[in-house]
Amino acid sequence: MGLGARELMAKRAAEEISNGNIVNLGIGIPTLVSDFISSGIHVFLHSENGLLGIGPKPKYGKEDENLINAGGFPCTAVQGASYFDSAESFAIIRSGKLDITILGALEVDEKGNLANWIVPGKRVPGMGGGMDLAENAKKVVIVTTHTNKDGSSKIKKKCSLPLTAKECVSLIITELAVMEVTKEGLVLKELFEGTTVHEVISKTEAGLIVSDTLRMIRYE
Amino acid sequence: MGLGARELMAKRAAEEISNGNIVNLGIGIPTLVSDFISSGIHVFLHSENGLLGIGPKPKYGKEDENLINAGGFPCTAVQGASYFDSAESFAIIRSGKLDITILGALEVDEKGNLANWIVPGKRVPGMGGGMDLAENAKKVVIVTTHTNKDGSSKIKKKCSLPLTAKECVSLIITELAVMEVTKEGLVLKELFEGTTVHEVISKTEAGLIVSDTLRMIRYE
Amino acid sequence: MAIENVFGKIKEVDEAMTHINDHTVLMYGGFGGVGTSPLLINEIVKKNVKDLTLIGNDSGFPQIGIGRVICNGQAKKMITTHIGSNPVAGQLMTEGKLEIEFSPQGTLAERVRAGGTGLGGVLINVGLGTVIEKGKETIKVDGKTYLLEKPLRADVGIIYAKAADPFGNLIYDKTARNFNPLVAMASDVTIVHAEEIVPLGELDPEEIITPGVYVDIIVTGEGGKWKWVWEQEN
Amino acid sequence: MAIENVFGKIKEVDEAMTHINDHTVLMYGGFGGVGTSPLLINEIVKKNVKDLTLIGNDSGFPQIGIGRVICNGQAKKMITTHIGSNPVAGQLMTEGKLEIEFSPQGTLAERVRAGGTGLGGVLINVGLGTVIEKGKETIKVDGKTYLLEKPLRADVGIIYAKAADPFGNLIYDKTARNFNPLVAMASDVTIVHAEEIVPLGELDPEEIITPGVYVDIIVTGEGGKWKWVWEQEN
Repeated sequence: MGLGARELMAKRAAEEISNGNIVNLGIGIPTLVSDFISSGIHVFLHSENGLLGIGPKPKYGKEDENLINAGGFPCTAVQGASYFDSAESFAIIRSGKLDITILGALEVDEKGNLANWIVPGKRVPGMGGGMDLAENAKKVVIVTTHTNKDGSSKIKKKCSLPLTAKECVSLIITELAVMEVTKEGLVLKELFEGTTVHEVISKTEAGLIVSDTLRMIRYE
Repeated sequence: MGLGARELMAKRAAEEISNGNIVNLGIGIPTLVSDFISSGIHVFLHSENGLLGIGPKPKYGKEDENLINAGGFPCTAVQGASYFDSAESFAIIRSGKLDITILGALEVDEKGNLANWIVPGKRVPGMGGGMDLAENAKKVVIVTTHTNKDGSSKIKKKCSLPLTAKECVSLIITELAVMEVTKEGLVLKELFEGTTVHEVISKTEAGLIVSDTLRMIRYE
Repeated sequence: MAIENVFGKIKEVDEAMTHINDHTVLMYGGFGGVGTSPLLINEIVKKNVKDLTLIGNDSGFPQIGIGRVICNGQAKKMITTHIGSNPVAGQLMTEGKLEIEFSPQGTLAERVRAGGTGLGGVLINVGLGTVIEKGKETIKVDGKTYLLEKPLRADVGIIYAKAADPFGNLIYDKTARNFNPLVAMASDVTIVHAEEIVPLGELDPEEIITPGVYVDIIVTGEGGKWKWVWEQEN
Repeated sequence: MAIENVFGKIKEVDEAMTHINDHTVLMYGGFGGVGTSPLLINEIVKKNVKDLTLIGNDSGFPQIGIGRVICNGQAKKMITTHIGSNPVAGQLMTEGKLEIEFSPQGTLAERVRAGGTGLGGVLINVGLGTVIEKGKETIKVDGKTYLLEKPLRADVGIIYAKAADPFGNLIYDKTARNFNPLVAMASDVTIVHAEEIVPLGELDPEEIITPGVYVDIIVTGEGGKWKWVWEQEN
């Protein structure tokens, strides 16, 4: 059985993670990334609520109500994990010790601006730790569907929703493509199997520079 | 055998300490205060280097090189003591949780200004934690000899040495008298046995208001 | 071993609750309800005090954590980072019945720490170029721009701890620590609900997270326990 | 149980010392030498690097702690709170050979913490109306005046810990903790001298003071131990 679009995006995002990395995964598709991190590397997953070293989901009936990930679900802690308060938790992010964060988006634009916390008048949940992560993680990877349900592009020339952080995104992974934010603009670097450059461009509001080394992503 | 002048001052200073108080004692005469704290009350002594709950001096040969008071000498920790880092140690002071600090002085004046950290060109050790303590302890008690070796008064109209903190002192205890800093000025409240109002006034540069309730301190 | 209440901090819940009244500015530990005291939340709902200003990480869930107080209509204002898990909070905000001030999570943590450690403010880059800038002073330090974030303090803080000794030294349990040690420092009256009260000297001085100097009242007891969302799903 | 060096952080002292060179800005843990690594101080003296900028609580004693580095003429500048226990430091200052910037102790701690936690600065009331104001911006917040104190960071930080695991999680010993956890956060390269290296998972996650994320290099070993002043007096 092949992977669904969400899993394909998560699997591709996981390739951004290297040995020894400190990683924070947002809720939604980013949470799936942990299933695809190579078992050959040592990675510490950071949870905003005060844990460095999230482990696998506990077995049914073995949940600990005081050991919960930032998404609100029971987790475990790996060997070498540590607990700390919320100030220390965000100190790790703000001081640049977080190598990579993988987040969702409402909109992301050519300059790497990110909007993912509010739709004024409609959906006002608050930013939680999102602004801290977007502003101060060393590398911000966005995993998002390429378009909204109405077909409009989430990859914009300029974000129209209130920003989470300015010029913070490095890489955008959608179900169609992988795009890198560069000084020259958004570079289309990889296509998922089954799509074409033409389709990606037609579904993208932002300008796209097609990379000389454009490659097709094939997962068996 | 009667107490010496240093011990008398320390004993009087100890009377300022109440049950449940968090107390920081400076080096010199203030250190002696701990010997005179009533055994009937529970007091936590704070040490700048990261200990709340200094205990008695350890027995000879039982010293622990990693358990040291802020003066650099081995100490012990009482039941209920805690260790913390230097930021947390000074947070306790700055947040107003330190009920009382007892410090020495080079000069103190009518307004409660304190100078006790530097004699420019002569003695420049640095302020250590003195400025934090003087500025932010709830009550600052000064224990000092009334005069310098040359007979000049340490209780000044206006401090001439660089200040440690402005208008911070509540009470001054010397080998002659106890003086309170009030909005009206320095109030002479108590005399140690063997001295007179006249002697205190003659040895004090600052103006003194003699309290209506002036009392003589008598320790058997 | 009997607990000696030598500092007078161990009290009945009723006595602790006299500090929480209409208009109290209340800070609470907890993250999605984890690390929020069920006992104290239950008492606050029972006492039904009104016009509270709440300061804490999030609005919990409708039946979990501070969410119970919000759903009971007891808050007029919140300073928080996220209300997405409690639709009632969003509804009250939309209806103009609950004023919400959003602060990024790390910024909220530092603001509470600043209040608790006697700082006049902290300079933070999070929120630059966003609506979070609004109404805030920007300050340049060595060529970099920051927002001046002001300290937060509360009249009363409610804390959930794994164990307390009679002086109020506290240890926490795993991710139930979160905002609790910060709230403990930043409240004029800090009320701790400890799962267990242990004799003085039983907590390892190296392990103590909150020194007792920050704790005013210690209570213990069952009551108010909620069912977690993940329990309901199972 | 064998220690697996899975993160590559456990190194020989010689390799660690390649990071400390002429002109290095060096931060050190310790208070009167307690909590300063004898091993790393000894290596710095042996390597005899020059023109160091030193940031730490105090100047130690002539034969104890950072004092050994100062007495060996290796420092051009210090940011510290107290040099009274090391007459050589005062003498070098008077002779113009050592520049000293004094910072109140709590302020120094917060400046190092600010550097380590990515704050642009902190507002502190300590030093108002004193010479400490000199050259500093004053900022009013809600009617109260504070000094803007800038963050401090270093090229290299040297830490003394009771135990480290291979990820660099650290615990400390009693009052030897002091500035160490702050220095660990605020240094580009953090070198830990651990009394003991233990397997991953052996340190209780609740007890860890410095998460390994802040640690780059872990060394262990004897050497350089000094005699304390109180030992000399006995």
